[in-house]
Amino acid sequence: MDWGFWLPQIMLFSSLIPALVIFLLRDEQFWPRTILNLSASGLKLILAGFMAWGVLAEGRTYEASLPFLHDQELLLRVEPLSLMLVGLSSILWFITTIYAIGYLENSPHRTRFFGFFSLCVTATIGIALAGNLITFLIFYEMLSVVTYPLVVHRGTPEALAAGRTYLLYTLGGGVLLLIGIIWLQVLAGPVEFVAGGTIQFLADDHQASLIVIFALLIAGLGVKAAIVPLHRWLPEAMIAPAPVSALLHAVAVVKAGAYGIVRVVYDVYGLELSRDLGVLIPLALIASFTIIYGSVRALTEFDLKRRLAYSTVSQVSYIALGTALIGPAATVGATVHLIHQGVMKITLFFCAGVFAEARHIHDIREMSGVGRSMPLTMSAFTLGAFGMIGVPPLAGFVSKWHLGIGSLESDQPWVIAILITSSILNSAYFLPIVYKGWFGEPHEDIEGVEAERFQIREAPWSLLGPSLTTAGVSLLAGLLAAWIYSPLSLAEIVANQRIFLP
Amino acid sequence: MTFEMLFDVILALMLVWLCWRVLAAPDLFKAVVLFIVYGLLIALAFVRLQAPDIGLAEASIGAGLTGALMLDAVGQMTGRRMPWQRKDEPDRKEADHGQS
Amino acid sequence: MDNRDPLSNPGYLVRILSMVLSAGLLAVLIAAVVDLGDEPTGLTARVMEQIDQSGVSHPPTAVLLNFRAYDTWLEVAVLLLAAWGALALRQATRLPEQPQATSAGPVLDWLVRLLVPLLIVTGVYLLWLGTNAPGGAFQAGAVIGAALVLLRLSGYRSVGLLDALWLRGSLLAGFAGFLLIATVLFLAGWTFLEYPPDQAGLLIVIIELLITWTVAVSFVALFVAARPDPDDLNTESEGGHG
Amino acid sequence: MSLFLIYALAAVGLFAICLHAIITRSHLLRKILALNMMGSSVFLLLIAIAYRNSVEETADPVPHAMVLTGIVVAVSATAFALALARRYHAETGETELSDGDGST
Amino acid sequence: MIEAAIWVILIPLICGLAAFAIGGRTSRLLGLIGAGLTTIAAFLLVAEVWVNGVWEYSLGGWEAPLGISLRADGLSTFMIAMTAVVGLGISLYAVRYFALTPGPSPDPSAPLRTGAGRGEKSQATWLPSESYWPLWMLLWASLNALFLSSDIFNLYVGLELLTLASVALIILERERASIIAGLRYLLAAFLGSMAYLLGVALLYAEAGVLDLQLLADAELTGTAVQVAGGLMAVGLLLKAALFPMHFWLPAAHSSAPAPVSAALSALVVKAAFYLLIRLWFEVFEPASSIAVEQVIGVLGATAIILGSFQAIRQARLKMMIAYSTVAQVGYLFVMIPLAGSFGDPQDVWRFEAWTGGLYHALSHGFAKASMFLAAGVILSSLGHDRVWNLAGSAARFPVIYLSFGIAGMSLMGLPPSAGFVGKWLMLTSAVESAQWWWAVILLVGGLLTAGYVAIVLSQALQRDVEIDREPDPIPRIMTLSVFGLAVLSMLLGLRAAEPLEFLEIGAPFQTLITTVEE
Repeated sequence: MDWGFWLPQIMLFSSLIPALVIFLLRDEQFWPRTILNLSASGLKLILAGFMAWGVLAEGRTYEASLPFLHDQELLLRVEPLSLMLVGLSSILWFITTIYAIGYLENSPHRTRFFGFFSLCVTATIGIALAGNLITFLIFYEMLSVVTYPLVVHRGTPEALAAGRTYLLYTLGGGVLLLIGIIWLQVLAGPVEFVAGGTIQFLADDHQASLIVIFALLIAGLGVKAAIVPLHRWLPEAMIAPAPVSALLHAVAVVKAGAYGIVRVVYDVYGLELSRDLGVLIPLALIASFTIIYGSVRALTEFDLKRRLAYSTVSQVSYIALGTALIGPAATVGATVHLIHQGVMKITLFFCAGVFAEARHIHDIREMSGVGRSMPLTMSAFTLGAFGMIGVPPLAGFVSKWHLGIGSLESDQPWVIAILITSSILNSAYFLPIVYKGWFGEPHEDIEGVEAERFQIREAPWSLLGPSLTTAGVSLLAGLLAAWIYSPLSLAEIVANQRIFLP
Repeated sequence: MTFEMLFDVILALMLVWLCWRVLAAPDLFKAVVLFIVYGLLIALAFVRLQAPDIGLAEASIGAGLTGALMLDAVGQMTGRRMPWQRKDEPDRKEADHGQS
Repeated sequence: MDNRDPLSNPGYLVRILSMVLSAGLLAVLIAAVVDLGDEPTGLTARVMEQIDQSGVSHPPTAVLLNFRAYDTWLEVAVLLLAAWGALALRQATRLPEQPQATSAGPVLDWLVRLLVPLLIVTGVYLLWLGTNAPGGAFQAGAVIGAALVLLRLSGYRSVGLLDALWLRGSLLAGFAGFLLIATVLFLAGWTFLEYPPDQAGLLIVIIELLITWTVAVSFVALFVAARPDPDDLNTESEGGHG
Repeated sequence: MSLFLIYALAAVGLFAICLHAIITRSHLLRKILALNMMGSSVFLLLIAIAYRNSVEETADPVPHAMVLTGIVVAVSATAFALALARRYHAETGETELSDGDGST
Repeated sequence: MIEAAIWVILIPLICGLAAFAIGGRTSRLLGLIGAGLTTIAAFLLVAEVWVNGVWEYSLGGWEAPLGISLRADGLSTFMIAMTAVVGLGISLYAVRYFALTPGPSPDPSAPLRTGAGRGEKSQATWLPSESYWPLWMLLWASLNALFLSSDIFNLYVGLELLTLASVALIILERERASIIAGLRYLLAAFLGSMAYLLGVALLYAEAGVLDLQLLADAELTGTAVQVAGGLMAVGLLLKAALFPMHFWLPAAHSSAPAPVSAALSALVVKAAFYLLIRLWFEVFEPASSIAVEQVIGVLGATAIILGSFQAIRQARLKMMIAYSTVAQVGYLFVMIPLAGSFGDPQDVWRFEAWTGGLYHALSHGFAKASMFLAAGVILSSLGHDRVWNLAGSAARFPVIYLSFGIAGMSLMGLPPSAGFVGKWLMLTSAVESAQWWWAVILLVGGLLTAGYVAIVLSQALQRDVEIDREPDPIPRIMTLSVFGLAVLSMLLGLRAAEPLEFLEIGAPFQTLITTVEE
């Protein structure tokens, strides 16, 4: 059978079918569920690797199109840009599954959790592989519905309130996206993602409606990308268990929004048309405002996860900012940040989860001296924090560096000012935590006798392992950026397809 | 305006007037009786319109059976028996209905 | 009660509104009727052409039992459903006799003795007449039904004779008979509800007979089942957990 | 003023009166009564149409069949409605549907 | 070639009558056999129509104007197939439903009540579990008869049969609430039928024929036809419970037993909608005007808004779902102005709106049946269905609430459900015909639906600390049917190409469809 047609679908089914099977298992059937989870995520990892090798090394095309309506079709296509998100989510899903198994040792409703967990990944993979607007919309909306039970997993009134806000924002965004896509498809017929944009022919007589459609699309995607006026659901969704806030709210859901913006700007409108319509400047302004606002708000938060949430709000807008700048380096910076931010942020959330689970630490002020008793977790946290700030050898620096060059190429120097201030703000809200963690006096109330306090008591390996691996990956992504299979080179291939590097 | 035409006009007007009387009659029993008369007049109108068998059907079913059902219902609805009394004298209620 | 302030009492407002609505509807209907005009448009001529193959000579019976037999079939189903619904509501599986004093009064006695045989004879006559003159299954059924109701009211034994199975059987007779004949013919290759030309008349009479019996028993069942059963009522005030 | 028109107008008038009664009367029996008379008025219109469509003295049999079917259907529905109404009355003692706003 | 369409009507009738005659426990077996065979026959009909197009059949061998003819085109077979699948799900559910609920009916051992007389003992009285099956089979048969018949008077008799069967089913357990609801439904439906019949009389007087196809070819116009159309429309709108004539629906659909309310909301309401669509776009097409279509649309929009608000306000789960039906019916009628003659009547988007509305009807059928069946399980297991104290029940019936969620998704029109396909088509046609206000209504309606679905789910997902025990033992077949119907409404969303193509067979917009083809 021709792999081109079946491989993308196997990618989807490799987490859809396990999800349905998990729903039938009972909570106490630990081993069957764990084996199913791990084998499914492992299979997905291998397939992603195989496809990456196929597309990059041999230039093969994997494309599956299924009839949906008489003029629409469900199109799954694997190309460098989709590979980035596919790679990111399959790697991180594998790691987060291990983390989640450890984290939810004996909590109730694990069947429900893991079932919806794999459905979320199916949706994310679907978003990554979507070849046209309608497929993207289907998986985009599926993602918002499937994550709701995870947000309200704990069943407490606060979780339900957070769930309600989450639904309100995501469904509202979904409606804007739906009407935007329909309006666009009425004008331009079925819209496929083609590097460089496909709807240039509408430019002359549909000027006004194209701008309004762009606004609708970006607003719909902006909800998930947590752009400022639409970001309130993200900090509240931190009520969810750590694996959920780690993979979903820091990586999958937020990335879906950012990925959507990248697709719309590059593969639907195309850079030139967006510039002629003059929509890029407002996008850049909003993104910059979000970056600053997110960092400032993070300063005021003392709950660790909420601070990380606001940091995500600001970091994701780097991607939006990058897409809004016309310059090859900015595109590279934006697309590479897709991966870097994911890896770094998930490390921080893993560590936050470990602190909460092992030490019941939720507040930053309680973290003083944690480094002494949990050195490995603290070092992973430090690596992640430095990456966020953009300290040179780490991944964060690579993307910020490219964004800086990009802003110069598109002669908008004020962007550099934004980047610098945000880096300063990042360090303002991360460094105190790191300092207090390593050099602060351990609190008296950490149970145990005097000698206890300095004795190393790490979290169990199932939680520690994932945190360290993702920290290591963020370090390698920075160090080996030049390597041909690194996220940076992948980003350069993506940028090449869309803008002709001088 | 031949003689039959006059008869038909009168019959039509009577029908309309009777219908109004049935629906506006204060006493329910009187209304049902007038309803039966209305049914018969409708049957007569059918015969005038060359539909004798349908007239017969309307008379026997429309006026006859429906009228009987209505009378029986009126008997219960306006009869002396109230629901809370039904426990102690169900038989008497059945028997005396025939005469009301 | 003329002291009601016209607008405050909702009843009054509704009365005005419905009067306006009915008057408007009347005007519209009159316009439609006038617009219909006087020239004939119906299917009379077409029925006249085909009447001789229908097995009966009286046009309405032909239309009722042959050309549009499907309508009549469903209509008997409606009657069956109504009778059955009323019986189920009343939890009555049969219609036992009332313990009636035999002497229900001399005048009624005499009237019953005279009327019932007359009604039954006319009923059968109407049934037989139906094939070629005004008459038919439903009218006959209604007349016989009236006779049975009269017997029941005056305390004589009538439908009570039928035990549960017989009652269900007779309620079903009309519809099931029609269904049986039609299905057998359909399996034999005829189009559904089509009678073979030579036996059309015979089949129609059989069906009419069944329908008359069903209509008669259904009418009595409807009449008896309309009365609520005193001890099956919901006693609790609130409407149950429904 | 043909015979058809007389009875057709009468039928239409009866229909309107019955509609008014159904909406305004809240007593269940009166509603069922009005519904029945409304049915008879429609049948009168049908028979008038049959008369209009008659071809040398034989009226149109199709409306006749329709009316016969209609009469039996009307009586079945009325009987069932009466059974329900009487059961309702026996249980609650009321003769009107509780929050029945003006319309049925 | 066996005439599958005839068997689709015959089988449920035969099984229903046999179940009525024999009664007792065998009625359930007969009911199941009937359900299975009818579904097979329905899909044989689908295959037949798919292969050789529109199927026509003149009953009794008499040609159209004189005799009654049956017609199975894409639309009617689509509805028959929906009725078959939903009906099969409901039948499987009902097998164990009546055993579950401690109905008010006496257990057989109690002293038998034999009506007024004191005669000798007679067999058991009409237990709901036994008298459900014959009535359900007759309801199913009348639905199939309605979908197939193409004679306007025969449709009247079919509608009456449907109404009486529905009322008999509503009052199955003879509780006061259902008797009141049944009575109000019967009176409303009776009035609707009278209006419809008067319309039929006027139409027959004008055209002289009763057959739908001949009426459609006659291109009737004139005041009598318009008045007839108006009356028939009002009669059918009353039966389809479009706002403001929806007063009877909530009580009737919520006080009936669960399988009955599922059948009423998913199927019976659709029959009246189907008839109105067929009459509106085939017979009364030339006589209808833009103004009338917009009025119907406005009624639909008000139904969506008010119905959803009422649903959000309800304290009882079944009442909430019943009001959701009122709102979703509003959705269906918003299709009329979209597929109407607004702007250039030759445009292709009219056909898209038409298929979109019908696909929404299909998705509503599956989703609403699954929701009512789920509510039935919740009501019978918890003993109550008060929405605000469902806490912890998601732990006790996980699959039931999962199906409720999936069905909710389909009602909201979220991808990948069938509701999304319907909503997508209707929105596309709204945008193409520049009727923006309908697009806004459709979107707002989706959000409002999300409102009450989220309320139920959030209440159920709330952890009830005391009773955090294992899921209750619900008969597996009931969970299967609830989950099956919900998943079907999802799968139809993924694979919508074939059903939509199926709808094109014999659709009223033949000229437009050719433009869609190339």
